[in-house]
Amino acid sequence: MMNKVWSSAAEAVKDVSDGSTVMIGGFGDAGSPIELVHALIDQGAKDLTVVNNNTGSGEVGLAALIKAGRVAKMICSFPRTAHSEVFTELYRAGQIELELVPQGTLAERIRAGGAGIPAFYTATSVGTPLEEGKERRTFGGRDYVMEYGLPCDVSLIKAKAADRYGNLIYNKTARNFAPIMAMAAKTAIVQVAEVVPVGSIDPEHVVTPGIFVQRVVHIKAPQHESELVKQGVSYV
Amino acid sequence: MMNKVWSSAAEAVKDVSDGSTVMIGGFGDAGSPIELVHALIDQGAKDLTVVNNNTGSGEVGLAALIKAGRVAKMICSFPRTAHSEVFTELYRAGQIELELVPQGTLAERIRAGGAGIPAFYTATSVGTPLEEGKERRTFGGRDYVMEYGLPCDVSLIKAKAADRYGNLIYNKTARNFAPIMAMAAKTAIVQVAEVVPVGSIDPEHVVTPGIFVQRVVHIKAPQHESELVKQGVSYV
Amino acid sequence: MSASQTTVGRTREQMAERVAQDIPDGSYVNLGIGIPELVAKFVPEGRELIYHTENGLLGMGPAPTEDDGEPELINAGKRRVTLNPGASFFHHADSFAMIRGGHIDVCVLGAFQVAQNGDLANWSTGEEDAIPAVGGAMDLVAGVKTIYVITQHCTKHGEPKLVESCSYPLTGVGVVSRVYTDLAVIDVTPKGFQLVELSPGVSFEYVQERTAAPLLPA
Amino acid sequence: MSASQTTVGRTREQMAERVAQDIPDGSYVNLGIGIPELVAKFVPEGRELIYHTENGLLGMGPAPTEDDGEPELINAGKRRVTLNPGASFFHHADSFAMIRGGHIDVCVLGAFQVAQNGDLANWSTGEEDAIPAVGGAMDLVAGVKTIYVITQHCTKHGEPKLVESCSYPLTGVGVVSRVYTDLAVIDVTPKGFQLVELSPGVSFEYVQERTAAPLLPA
Repeated sequence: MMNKVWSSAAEAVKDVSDGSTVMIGGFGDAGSPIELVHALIDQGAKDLTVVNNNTGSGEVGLAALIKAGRVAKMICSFPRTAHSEVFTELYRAGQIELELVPQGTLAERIRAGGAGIPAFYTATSVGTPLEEGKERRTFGGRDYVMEYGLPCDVSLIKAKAADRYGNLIYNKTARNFAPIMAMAAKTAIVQVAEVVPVGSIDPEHVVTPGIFVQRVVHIKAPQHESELVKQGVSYV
Repeated sequence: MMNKVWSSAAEAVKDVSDGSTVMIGGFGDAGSPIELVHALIDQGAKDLTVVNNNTGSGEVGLAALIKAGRVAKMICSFPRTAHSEVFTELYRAGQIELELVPQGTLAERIRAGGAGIPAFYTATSVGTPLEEGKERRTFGGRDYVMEYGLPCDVSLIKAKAADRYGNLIYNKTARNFAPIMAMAAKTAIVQVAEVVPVGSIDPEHVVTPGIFVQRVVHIKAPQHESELVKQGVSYV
Repeated sequence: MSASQTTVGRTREQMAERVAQDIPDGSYVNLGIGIPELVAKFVPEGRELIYHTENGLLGMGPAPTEDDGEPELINAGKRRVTLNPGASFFHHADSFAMIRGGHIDVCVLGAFQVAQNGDLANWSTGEEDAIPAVGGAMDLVAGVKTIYVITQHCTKHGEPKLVESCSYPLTGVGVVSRVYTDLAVIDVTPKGFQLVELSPGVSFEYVQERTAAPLLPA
Repeated sequence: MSASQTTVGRTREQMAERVAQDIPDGSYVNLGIGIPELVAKFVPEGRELIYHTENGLLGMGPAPTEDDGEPELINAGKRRVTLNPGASFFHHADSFAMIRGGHIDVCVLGAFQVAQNGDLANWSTGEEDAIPAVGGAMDLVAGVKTIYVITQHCTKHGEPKLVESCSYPLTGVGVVSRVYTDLAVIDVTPKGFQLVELSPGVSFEYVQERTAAPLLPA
């Protein structure tokens, strides 16, 4: 019997190894898999390359993972955040690497990574400093740059509900990067507020088919990053 | 006020011009926009390049469009069909051109066309006769071929329901190529069995957001290709 | 020069109102963070615009009243928003397919500098010790059909933002269609900056003096 | 040679049953049109496989009874099918992202020829006047983790289908893992064809005689 539901976040992230590329879903407060990230901090994996749109907030979740010194490199579109100095300090100290990627290119690279596309062309960044090191090519009279698909070892994402096959539905703008990060991962680990019986999600409404999900963890009442930051919580 | 609902199929296809690239949704009996295709036959546009997975069935829908001599070129993955000799005869007579594309490459090219991606790489067809004329390139030790994004002038697709913004939901495997063909088109024309009020489709359940749809036609009781073929109907 | 800026020409709200007049009924619109967001408040009666936000929502409504709203219903600026009827959610790759594929009609953005050929600089001042951050700006200017810039005509220090060529790092090459400032509405044309209209009480000379490239009269 | 084929070795059903034994519990499986479809009937008790069909369905169930079913619930062979609990629908690009991205565990396909290096020919016999048609075969063999071929050991005319190198146009290069025929189960290895097991009542020599490339004994 196929059952992707794991007993705990700790169990689900147990085998993440040093040097892994880890994608972390979420955009601001929406879709941030706080409990999974905290489990990864507890687990101890280091030298990670982390993919997220930002670099976390306060000293919880991704920001805490960075502060704990586990992240060797960030791949993101916007590393400055209103409520965190964690990345900034390490970056200025030369202790963390940054690969800055335009947000849409980042999303498309992740999707390509999941779809078996090793590279594609986009007009985004042509003629800008972010074109540096990229191959330029003309199609139909317009210039484009080549970008590489971005697969990963592990994705940590958050959804609203899952069944034991790993079929997922999301909550509003918490969907953001999660469906494509699930596709891009060898091991996609999702925390859900609800585990529902197989057959209870309408096949027309499934957003992420279970084939893209390897592990489901039930986190009944997930915390919100902004509230933890407001409370001054530090997870390191 | 935004209202994409048109009065009839005839009105909706009125301005399709000779030489257009037209994508036609559907896979077998599922999702075939028969009424829109028949309206296009009545309208008379010719020298069309048509994109569909196949070449139609019997002498209705796409097969009828081909038989009427309107299609200069087919782009498809499988031009042989159980119940149609229409394409075969014209092809043997040298009266229609064929661009044979693997089904997954076809789908990805259509999606790329809609997503502003001019070209991408895939391992599909490497080392086969369908690699001919394509650029080969190695990424991470594996060989890939370059494929071009495929946008189009007009898409004719079928959905289950739409609102006046063009938000779409589909019926089961009738979804197939429709969402990506809507993306790829300058003018995406969709026939729906039901027009519903704005706000009645749950934002979590919308499959094709209205931004990808330009025209909606209400066809209350769409015909099924297989039944027409069984009845021996010929639309030419 | 800088002292006069608060009293001459349009306020931020008036600039936003002026932009709103130019966006046709039925447009799909992406509004950048900051002043561009104000545009939604001034859409003329009877026009229906549909707002896109990069983080996966079409049909975004205004901010919720007070501290209402939900933490997982936010915009690209990470502020809480509401839903208009007919909204839809989608993932980030689909969201940027809308942008990159040319499906968004109008994007309104802020600017550090706009060059007379339409080059835009709005993501980085190129300072040595700054942490670079780009977000979706480069995707928007490369993909959206029409790029409107809304900005003060000059910086706080009185330096012109409309220039012959940008000294700041570019966001995109030749992408800006029109610039709305406190002083004027100016088109980017093959011949350079073309005045469309002056703000009430502002003279052509006044604008030209504050523009670091030739301005063609209306 | 051809006369004996109906009485020696496994029937089509037995071949399908043999394949089914090798597919682990919890696999995502794509079954080609024809004999491969039979595999689903023989999955051992207690195993849960999830079937993918290219036209946008995961969790495909068996054909409906009689002439039941719906015209818009079909498989890649355009036959009516049913839904298993936990099914999902998606569009063609997502469906082939599952294939191309390596998310499908096993694909079972028919063959015209399999070469000892794993090359597969199953889409065209290369005849001059044939209408070429490829469908999703090239995508499947390029993307799915494990490709199993199920086929008669020889053609109707008694010609071996397991060969040194394919004379028919290729579907993919070095893609086949294992071949299940009426006579034997044979792995494709770096050393060539490796016998895994003989069908009941079939000798090694009998299989080797009908194989146009060296066969390594089990």
